[in-house]
Amino acid sequence: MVKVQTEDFDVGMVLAAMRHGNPSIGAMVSFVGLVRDLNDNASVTTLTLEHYPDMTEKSLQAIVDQAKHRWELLDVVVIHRVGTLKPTDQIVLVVVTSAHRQAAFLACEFVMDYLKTQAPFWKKETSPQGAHWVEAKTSDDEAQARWTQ
Amino acid sequence: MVKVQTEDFDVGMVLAAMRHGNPSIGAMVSFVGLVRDLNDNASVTTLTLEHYPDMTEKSLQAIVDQAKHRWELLDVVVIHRVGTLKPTDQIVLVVVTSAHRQAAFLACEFVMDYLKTQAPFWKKETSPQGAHWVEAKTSDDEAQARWTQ
Amino acid sequence: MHIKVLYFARIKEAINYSSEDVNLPDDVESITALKHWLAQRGEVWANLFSGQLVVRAAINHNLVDDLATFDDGDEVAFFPPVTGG
Amino acid sequence: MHIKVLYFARIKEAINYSSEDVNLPDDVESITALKHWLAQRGEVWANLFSGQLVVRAAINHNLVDDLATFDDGDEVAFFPPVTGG
Repeated sequence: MVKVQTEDFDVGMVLAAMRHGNPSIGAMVSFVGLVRDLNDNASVTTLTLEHYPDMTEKSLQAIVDQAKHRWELLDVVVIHRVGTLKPTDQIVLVVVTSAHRQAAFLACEFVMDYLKTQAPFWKKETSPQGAHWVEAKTSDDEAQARWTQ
Repeated sequence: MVKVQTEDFDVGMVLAAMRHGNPSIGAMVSFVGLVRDLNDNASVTTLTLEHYPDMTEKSLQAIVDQAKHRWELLDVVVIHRVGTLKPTDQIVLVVVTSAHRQAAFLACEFVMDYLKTQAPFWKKETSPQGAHWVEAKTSDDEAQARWTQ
Repeated sequence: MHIKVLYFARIKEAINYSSEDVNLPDDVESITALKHWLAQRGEVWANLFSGQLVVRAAINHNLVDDLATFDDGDEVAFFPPVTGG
Repeated sequence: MHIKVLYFARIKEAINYSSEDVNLPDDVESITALKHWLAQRGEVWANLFSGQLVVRAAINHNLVDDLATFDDGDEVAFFPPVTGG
């Protein structure tokens, strides 16, 4: 399941729903990305996420499909928020369930690395000094490139 | 914070408490280990976890300290249950918070790999065929050995 | 041919609108050619599309590289490197 | 010297108790020597402690290898490879 939404999400409820009545799950790995109050040494007041509505969920689903093809997974959930957020707000949730932990860890990190470099989201930060678009990071490209070596 | 307990834990509440009022967290990675109804091709009715009370939390804390020494982390929580559990029950929770995702992913997997090979817990399974102690896995030793190479 | 072109993030802000229907000359059928064609619209467009900025493209909601070609009726999108997550 | 010895999991089940205070000869001061000494108590003990089974040890709640030595008053624990998580 992949979802793009403005509302917040409840990680506990998502995890509970995924494991409910599913005794083949041995491992659940989840990632939550949060708005920090400091980015590249500038203080952050708000963070606004723009996206490409017709493409976003399709792009996330393609990433999830690649992960499922690569590892033995039971389920993957991705929830990504858009709109205006503030520090400590949740931005993104990725949860992977599997029989064993190693596949779950790898797949969760893979989904995040691909989401960071392929899914059509753009962040704009406001600070007391004004608003600016967040620059893409070379470290994210490098993180994604590891999976193709 | 490390804790050994018989009661279940609420992942959503742990995550909420860790991120509450903490705007330097950019990434939270969590692992939940669950009782499967099938292990080594035998069906599992109950799983009983024994431990070495005077040693267990000390051993978990030593693993957490190693992780904090190795990566820039904000906080680590480990909760491990003991006593008798059944399929779909939660066994263990590891949560790592950090400014950036890569440290959080690595540290969470590191803590699990060390917990699996160093923390004094022993599992006994019952199935319709009777009770037996779970054998340690070579794959867990190999997973731990990766971190020392 | 006729295509729809979408713009996102700082590109959208620079040109001040988010989509348009364009009628292209026959020889403009790749992302590279379309960038060249757009760059000739004036200074703002030249700054965006003549190569100083990294501009990614999608055709019909799939990320593509600049050699990719499109057909009549396609949806082409231009945007900066993504920064979600 | 006097030490406390604890047993866990299948080892505890095999001998049917979980701890004892023992008074050791002077030359028994390493985990290896203690395993040998215990193995001489009879068949059940020999099966556990003469090397066919992997038996891990801790001294005062720290995992140690078989060359480690202990002192009077220490707590030594024997157990199978751990299987938590």
